[in-house]
Formats: sequence, C-alpha cells, structure tokens
Amino acid sequence: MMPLLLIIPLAWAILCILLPQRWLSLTIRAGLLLQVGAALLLTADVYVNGPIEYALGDWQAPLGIALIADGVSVTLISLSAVVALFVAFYAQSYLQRYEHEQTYFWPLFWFLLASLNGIWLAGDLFNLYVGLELLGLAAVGMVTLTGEKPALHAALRYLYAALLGSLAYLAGVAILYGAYGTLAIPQLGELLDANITTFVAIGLISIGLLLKTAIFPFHYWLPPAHGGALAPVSALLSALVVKASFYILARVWLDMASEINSHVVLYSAAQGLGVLGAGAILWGSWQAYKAAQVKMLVAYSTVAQLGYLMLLFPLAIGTTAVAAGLAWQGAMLHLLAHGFAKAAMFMSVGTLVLAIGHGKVNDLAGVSHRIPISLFAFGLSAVSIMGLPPSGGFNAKWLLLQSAMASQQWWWFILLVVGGLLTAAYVFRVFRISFVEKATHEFSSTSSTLDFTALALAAIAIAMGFFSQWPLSLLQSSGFQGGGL
Amino acid sequence: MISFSVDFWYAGIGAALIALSLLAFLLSKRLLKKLLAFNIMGSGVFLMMVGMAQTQNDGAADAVPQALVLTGIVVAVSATALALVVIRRFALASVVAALAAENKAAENDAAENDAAEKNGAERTGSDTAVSDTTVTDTALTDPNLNKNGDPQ
Amino acid sequence: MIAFDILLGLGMLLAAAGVFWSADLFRAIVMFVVFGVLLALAWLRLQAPDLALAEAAIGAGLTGVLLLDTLSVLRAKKTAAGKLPPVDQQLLNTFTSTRACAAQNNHGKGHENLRFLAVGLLSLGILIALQAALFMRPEAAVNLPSMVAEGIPDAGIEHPITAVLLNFRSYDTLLEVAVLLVAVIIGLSLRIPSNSNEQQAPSSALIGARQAAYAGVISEDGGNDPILRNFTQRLIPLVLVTGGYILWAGSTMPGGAFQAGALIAAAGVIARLAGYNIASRVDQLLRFGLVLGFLVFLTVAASVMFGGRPFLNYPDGWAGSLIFFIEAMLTFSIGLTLLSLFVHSPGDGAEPNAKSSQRSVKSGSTVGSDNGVGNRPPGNSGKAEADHD
Amino acid sequence: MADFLTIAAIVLLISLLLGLIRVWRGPGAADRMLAAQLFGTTGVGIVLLLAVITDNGALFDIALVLSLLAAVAILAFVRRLKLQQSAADASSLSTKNDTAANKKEGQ
Repeated sequence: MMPLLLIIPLAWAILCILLPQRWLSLTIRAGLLLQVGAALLLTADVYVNGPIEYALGDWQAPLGIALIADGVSVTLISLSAVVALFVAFYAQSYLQRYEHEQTYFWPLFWFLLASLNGIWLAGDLFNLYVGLELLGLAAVGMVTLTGEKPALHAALRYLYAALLGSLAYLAGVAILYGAYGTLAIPQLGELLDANITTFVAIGLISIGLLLKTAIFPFHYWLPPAHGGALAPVSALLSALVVKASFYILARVWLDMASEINSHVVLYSAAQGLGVLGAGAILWGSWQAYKAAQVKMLVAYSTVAQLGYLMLLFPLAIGTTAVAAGLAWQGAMLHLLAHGFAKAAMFMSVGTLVLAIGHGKVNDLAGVSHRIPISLFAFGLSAVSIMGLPPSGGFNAKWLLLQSAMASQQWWWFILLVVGGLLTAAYVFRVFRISFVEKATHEFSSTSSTLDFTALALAAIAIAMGFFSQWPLSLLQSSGFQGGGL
Repeated sequence: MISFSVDFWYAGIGAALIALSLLAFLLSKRLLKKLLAFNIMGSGVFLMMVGMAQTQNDGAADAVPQALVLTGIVVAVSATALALVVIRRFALASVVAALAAENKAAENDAAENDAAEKNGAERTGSDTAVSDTTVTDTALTDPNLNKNGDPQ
Repeated sequence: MIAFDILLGLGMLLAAAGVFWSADLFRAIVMFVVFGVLLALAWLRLQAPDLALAEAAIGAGLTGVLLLDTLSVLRAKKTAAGKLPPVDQQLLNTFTSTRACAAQNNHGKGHENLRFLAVGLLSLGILIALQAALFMRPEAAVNLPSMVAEGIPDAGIEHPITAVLLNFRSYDTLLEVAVLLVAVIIGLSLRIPSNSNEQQAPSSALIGARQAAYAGVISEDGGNDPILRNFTQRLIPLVLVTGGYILWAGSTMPGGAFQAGALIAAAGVIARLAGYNIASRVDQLLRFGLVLGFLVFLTVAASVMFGGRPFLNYPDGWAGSLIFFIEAMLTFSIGLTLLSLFVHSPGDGAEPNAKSSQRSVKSGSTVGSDNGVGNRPPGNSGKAEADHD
Repeated sequence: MADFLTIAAIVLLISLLLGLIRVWRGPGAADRMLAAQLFGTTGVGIVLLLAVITDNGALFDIALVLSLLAAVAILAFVRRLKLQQSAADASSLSTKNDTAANKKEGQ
C-alpha cells in the first residue's frame, strides 16, 4: 500500500507531461480519487494494525531505505490527499483562463504531491533531503508559473531561501552520518548521544528547516511567494508545503532525538524555538493587520499561524508527560485545522480577487451580496484560524492552553490568548469592509466550483471541532515512539 | 581517536568552505554571485560528508556517502540550472514591465513619441542608479529589507 | 603526499575566496571553473573517482558553461544598449539593474559595517561549530561499508557506488531524477512561448526586445566560422563516444548514468554554441525524451510489484541487466534534460532562427496593436498592476 | 619512482596555484580564460600522475573527460566574446532586422 502513495503521483506527473490536453481533465480526476483511496486505506491499515515499516527494494535499513507509516504520518497523508483533492478541483476550474500555466501546473502538482507523501513516510535522513529538494523546486516552479515580474522575483527569493535551508539541513545530516555511520531515523534514535557533534548537527538541521518553514525571522520569503502566486498554488503552499519541513523538525526533535532532548542544551534551544514562535505570532499578525492586499493578509496570517506550531517544542520538551501529550495533540490538530482552513481561505480569497479584478482589501465592499458563498467559506475558515468554537482551530488552541497550564509555563498561555485576539483583529478587518453594502467595483462572474470547493474545505476545518477525537486517537495509538505519549 | 588523515584534512577544508561561502552568500547582493556561493557551499558540505565518513572507516573508501554526494551533485546542478533560468526570465520580464509602462504612457498622451521617450529617459535614470553588471537583489537574505520586494 | 594535500586544500580555499572577492563576475566564474578542477583533484585524493568524474563533467564543464552563457546574455544586452535607439536603450538598461528599489535602499555606511560584522561573526561561529563537530565526533557504531560489501554479490552490479545508487538506495535516485525533471519542466514553462495561440502580448513584446538585442548574433551565428565548425565536427563525436563508454564502464568502475548524461549534454551544448540547431522542434517528442528515463525507471520499479515483490526490487538474476537498461535510458534523458535547460533558457541568443524570423512578422503586428500586459487574465494582470502602485 | 612522481605532481600543483594569480590579475578576459585552460591541461597531467602513483587505471577516464570538457568552456567563452562584439554592432543591424522595434517607434 505504501509505495502506491508514491507511484500514483509520480505516474500521474508523467501522464500530465505526455498526454494531450483534452484527456487531462478526466485523467487527473481519476488520479485524485485513486490517491485519496490509497491514503484512506493506509490510514485504516495503520489504525487497525499499528505502525508499519516497508523496506524499499527489500533492502533493510540502514543499507536500504525504509518507509515508515505511523499515526502521525498517515494523518498527514490523509490531510494532503484531501486538501490536494479539493485544490485540484478548484484549480481545474480556476486555471481555465490560464492556458499556458495550466500545461505546466499539473506535472508540478503531482510531483509536489509525490514529494509530500515521500516526506510524510520517510524513514531516512538523506531521503528526506532529496524529498525536500523535490518539494522546494516544485513549489518554486509553481510560483513562477505566470512568468510575471513580481512572481519571478518572489520565486527567486523563495528558491534562494530553500536552497540555503536544504544545504544547512544536508550539512547536519552529513555530520550525523559521519558520527554515527547511519541515516535511518529509528536507528539514529537509539544511537544518539548528547555530545557536541550531535548538538551541532541538530542545530544545523533545525536552522535549515526553520528557514524552509518560514519561521520568524526567516519568514521574509513567504509572504511574496504565497501572496503572489496563483490562488490554487498559494493554497497548496500554505496548507501543505511549509508543514513538510515543520514535520521533519518535529520528527528530528521529538522522535529521533527524544532520548536526549531534555539535555540542558536542547532544552534551552527548545525554549528558543518557542520564542521564535512568539515572534512569528506577533509580527505576522501585525503585518497581516497592515496588509493592503487581501492575499498578503492571508499570507502573513500563515506566518503567524506557523508560530503556534513552534510552541510544540517548549511545551513538549522537558515537561511532564501529560503536558507533552497535550502539546503534541494540540500542535498536530492545529496543523490539520490550519491546513484545511488556510487552503479554504486562499481559495475563497482567490475567487474574490478574480471577481473584483484585483486584491485590495479596501475594495472588497459589496462582496457579501455578490459572492456570498466564497465569503461564507472565508468566514468559516476564519473561525477556525481565529480559534473560535466550534472548530478544529479552537480545539487545537484549547489543547495548547491546557498544555501550557499543565507545564506551568504561563508565558506561553498569555501568548496564546494575545495571539487569538490579534488574529481576530485582522480577520474582522476583512469582514468590516466586505459587509459594506455599496459595491465600489464591477464584478465578473465566477464558476460555482470555485465557491464550493473552498466551502467544503472550510467545512472540514469546522467539523474537526466535533470530530477531533478521530485524528487524536490515531495519534495516540501510534504516534512517534518518543512523542511524549 | 583524533588522528590526522587525508580524509580529516579535506573534511576540515570542507567546513572552511562552508563558512566562507556562507559569508559570501549573505553579504553578496548579486544573484549570480549568490549562486556561485551556493555551489561552493554545496561542495564544502559534500567534502565534509565524504571526508568525515571515511575517517570512521580507517581512510578506506565508503561507497554510501560517495553515492549520496553524487545524488547531491545532481540536485545541486538542477537547482543551479533552474535558478539561472528564472534569473534570465526575470531579466526579460523587466523589459516587459518597462515596455508596458511605456506603452501606457504612449496611449495616455496625445503626443505619443515624445511622451514615450521622456518616460523612457526617466526610467533609465532611476534604473541605472545602481549600475551593476547583473541582476541585483538586496532583499534575498536580509529580513529587514523585505518590504521592498513585497507586492504590497 | 601530505604536502600535495595541504597545497591543494589551501588552493581550494584560495580559489573560493577568489570567486567571492572578485567584483567582476566574469573573473568570479572563471575562478569557479578553476575551483571545480581543484575539487576534482581533491575527490581523487579522497578515493572518490566517481565524484571526480562528476565534478570534472559538471563543475569544470556544464555549470561553468551555463554561468558563462547567462552572464553573456545579461551583458550582451548591456553592451547593445549603448548604440540602440532610445526606446530600446531604455528597455535594455533594465536588464542590468532590475530592482529599482535597490536604489532607494541607501544604507548608511555604519549599517553596512554592522551587517558585515554580524554576518562575519555568524560565519565564524559556523566554522568553529563545524570544526568542533569534526574533532569531537564519536566512534561510529554502525559500519555501513561492510554491509555494502556483503550486499554487493546480490546487487547484480560490481561497482559499489552504482550498486548503492541503483539498487540499495535506488529510491533516492528515483526522486533525484524527479528533481531534474521538475527543473526542466520549469525551464520549459519559462521559455518564451512559441505556440501562436499562447502568444500573448508580453511575449511578443519580449520578442521585439530580444531581436533588438540579438539582431547581430542571430545573423552571424550560422556556424559559418570555419575554425569553429571543424573543431566541433571532430569534438562532438569524441564526446559522444566517451559518454557511451562512461555509461558502459559504470557497472564495473567509476562512471554511470549521470556522468555519461552530462557528457551527452556537453556534446549538445558544443553543437549549440557552434550554431547547429539540434534541439528538437517537436514539443511532444522532446517531452517524451525528457521523461523516458524516469518512465522506464518507475515502470521497472513498479511492475515488479505484480510479481509480489516490493517496490524498487529487481527479480533474481535480472538486476544487472535491468540496472544497465535503466541507466542507459537515464543517460539519454539526463543528457537531454541538461541540454534543454541550456538551450531553452529564456534569452538564449541563438534560439531557433527560423522561428524568430517567423515571429518577427507576427510580433511586428502584435506589438503595434497590443498594449503590454493588457490582455492578461483579469485577476492576474490586475493584481500585477496593483502591485506596482 | 613513486617519490619522483609525487614530487612531479606537487610541482604541477604549484604551477596550477601560480596560475591562480593570472586568473586574478587578468587583465583581459582572454588572459583569465587561457589561465583556466592551463588548469584544465595541468589538471589532466596531475590526474594521470595520480593514476600511476595509486595504480588505478580508472583515473585515465577522468583525465579524458576533463580534457574533453575543458574545450566546452573555451567554446562558451568564444561565443561570449562574439555575442558582446556583435551586440555592440547591433545598432546597425537591428534597424534592418528588427521589425518590432521599428513598428514601435513609428507608432
């Protein structure tokens, strides 16, 4: 089952390069359904049988490369499969007016999906490097699609940040291999020893991944890239791509280095990661509040929301098992809810921008009458992003708050509350204007597919408020080995 | 345990190359220069990877890191080639932007040619203020300057 | 030999410093090529002839050429700007400094010094950390080389590095080929659209500018230089044969798909530079050639699963021949990919002559009637314009 | 014998490093490029010496590839010169060839 999740997107990438345009639409839909089916089957398998390891080519790690599917990875596989499904339907409609871009969007889309699945399943540090590069280049390619100057400029910045980040990561991996002689993550987890070499390696890996995850102050490349790309591309980038490097970071700290991460050096570094998260929340929210373009607002919101993920490290490392468990659940739930909600948000905003012809926040007046469904989708996703009940975002933040209390780190508690208020501030800025009745603009009509795919994703983000138990029990039964559970 | 060997020496050189090219990458404002720095940094990482692993193997060749580096080289070449393509297209896109601006001016003004040339002259003035032989970009690695490039 | 190593190591640092400290980009690139040669020697000293081969083909060869070519494209526009009519002059100047904001951002001298200091300290810190990691490394607990040695008899290939690349860790290689493919897809997407119904205003405007910049080159670059022609006529077959040999050698000694592919690409680049137009005109065929290696690799890797074997396994006894087959296809595709990234780069001066003369008629009419980005899709062009405000 | 070859390799390496000075000082682009070519040929020499010293026949292949690809760099360089020269002459030719620019001016 596991290799199918790689074979399907890779095969479909080739199909999208080779097949003539008129066959593409159906082919893509078939591939999407297969993809979702494979993801759900694997999830069910892990749910019933617990974590699975798969030796590629029948060569056991560390000589060969193993794929590992545990509760965390299958949750993320399902997330990416579902988000990709709706984004793809959205894109099929959205890209109809972009003939040139369409030709190249689909191969990149499938390669992106393949690399994401590869990263969620990877059990080998160097393989993660190749996966990260594939992901990074595909994402950069998607940003460049329109070939316009601002997009190219954003793509160049993105590319250079991604390249620097993966080199830092690779340097860390090189040191780990030089010190321990293996690249398999489970094996390294057993061997790691608290010494300078290990710290340097983990430090380099972390810096590289922080750069790729766009955590403050390394976030500079994200807003132009996510805000300047085509709407379906922005949705994929914000919902999934930045999560991949965060996932690796979490795996390295809480899985691979779990034996030694309460060592004083790593413990203080974890608090440092939390401080970066705090910076991201405050700075990102403030920039989102100031943004003139609505897509930039959403992009800066991503910067801020990624900050919450960073709180996982101070809350889960060196604290009690209860606090760590809560932090872990909260962070994963936040990742899921943000994935669904942010994809929905970029898609609905993309529809609004398409309808009014450009993206100034102040020109959104009258939107509530003309494109109510997209605005409603935006609203639902905003509820989850703000963390209002009932929503996945609310449950996630609630768990994080509880974890902060359980570990008696009141400063993170305050941060979570302030962050929620700031989020509300920039989201209500959009609402206040969009509910003004008098339209200042002409509206061009948009396809209803655009509305409803965004609405579906936003609804999932809300529904997670009621069904959080499913992913959480999956995480609990078979999470990372040392994930504090 | 610590013994000087060929592998150890080159691993150390690799580390020095990484530090040197990091300096160049962060300080340089030119895209091509940054790309050169990226390539040399990659070479430094590769040297460390092979050198450090082979010190563990009594100086005998270790096929695994060598194979990994070969993969790394291919990835680095792809990235470099891609960056060059985007840089070139970026340079061309700048021409389009200028053309569009000039065409707009030509439309808006009745005296077409005069306006276009005037506009052209102005733009030339502002653009050549930084006379550099290639595309420059200050904001790529400097978070403080990020607002300049933001399409806000 | 220690003296040799010390000299070589210091020489590499010196060459790298030369790359970074030279203000002139041409000098920096030449220094980079020189660095590549030194690095190839260092790989030999590290008993990594495969990497030396790759570095010789890539660092000293292709990357250098790609960089030189890009520089020449960017600079040619600058030189041309001097004597072109005013409108074009204004256009071409934007090539040399694309960021007007760079001018606005006048740092004080103090600011710049502070930045230098901070970055210097950071690099120094990294240097110390790396050296510390190197000196304090623990004894490795896992001995992978011995496992490789044990696995070789079952791998179907004698050369350990090829065995690691295409058998033990073939998954990495599969993804690596995907990376190459992604790069070339983006390269293709960014080339100037040649299809007439894709021909939108920006591209026709581009063609005008391009022709202004390349008017001389296009007419001159027909391969009518006798020295160049004779030289390349002898060189190309030589490079191609060597490429085939390196591919064949890969199963028993240093060599393999990637190095051979780089040589194939080099042959193509030589032909291109000499004015031959060998790039495939048929888009569909080009695409097929690009994905062929990946397609074969993936098909072989996945089809064994029908026999109940794991993904990326090879049936008993077939490993050697299947690996060679995959490698041969990969060589072809990698060569084509690298060549395509070179040839289809936007602004390649010697791009299809026939096409550009065709276009000149077309663009003549479109540029006159269209207004720049006017007929872009509404969402996007609107955004782009708003962005510039 | 091996000692002699080692010394020869070191001498060649020193001559390479001296070549760095020429690359740095220039003054012309052609000087730099020719110094880089020196790196190619001397590099081939060193590789061959190393092949004999370590008794590894596979290294001859590397020498072969190095010598072949050095030619590519020089070709790219020559083309670069041509491009710059012809771009400098472009103004006269461009009026002939470039219909787009003419149309634009006539607008």
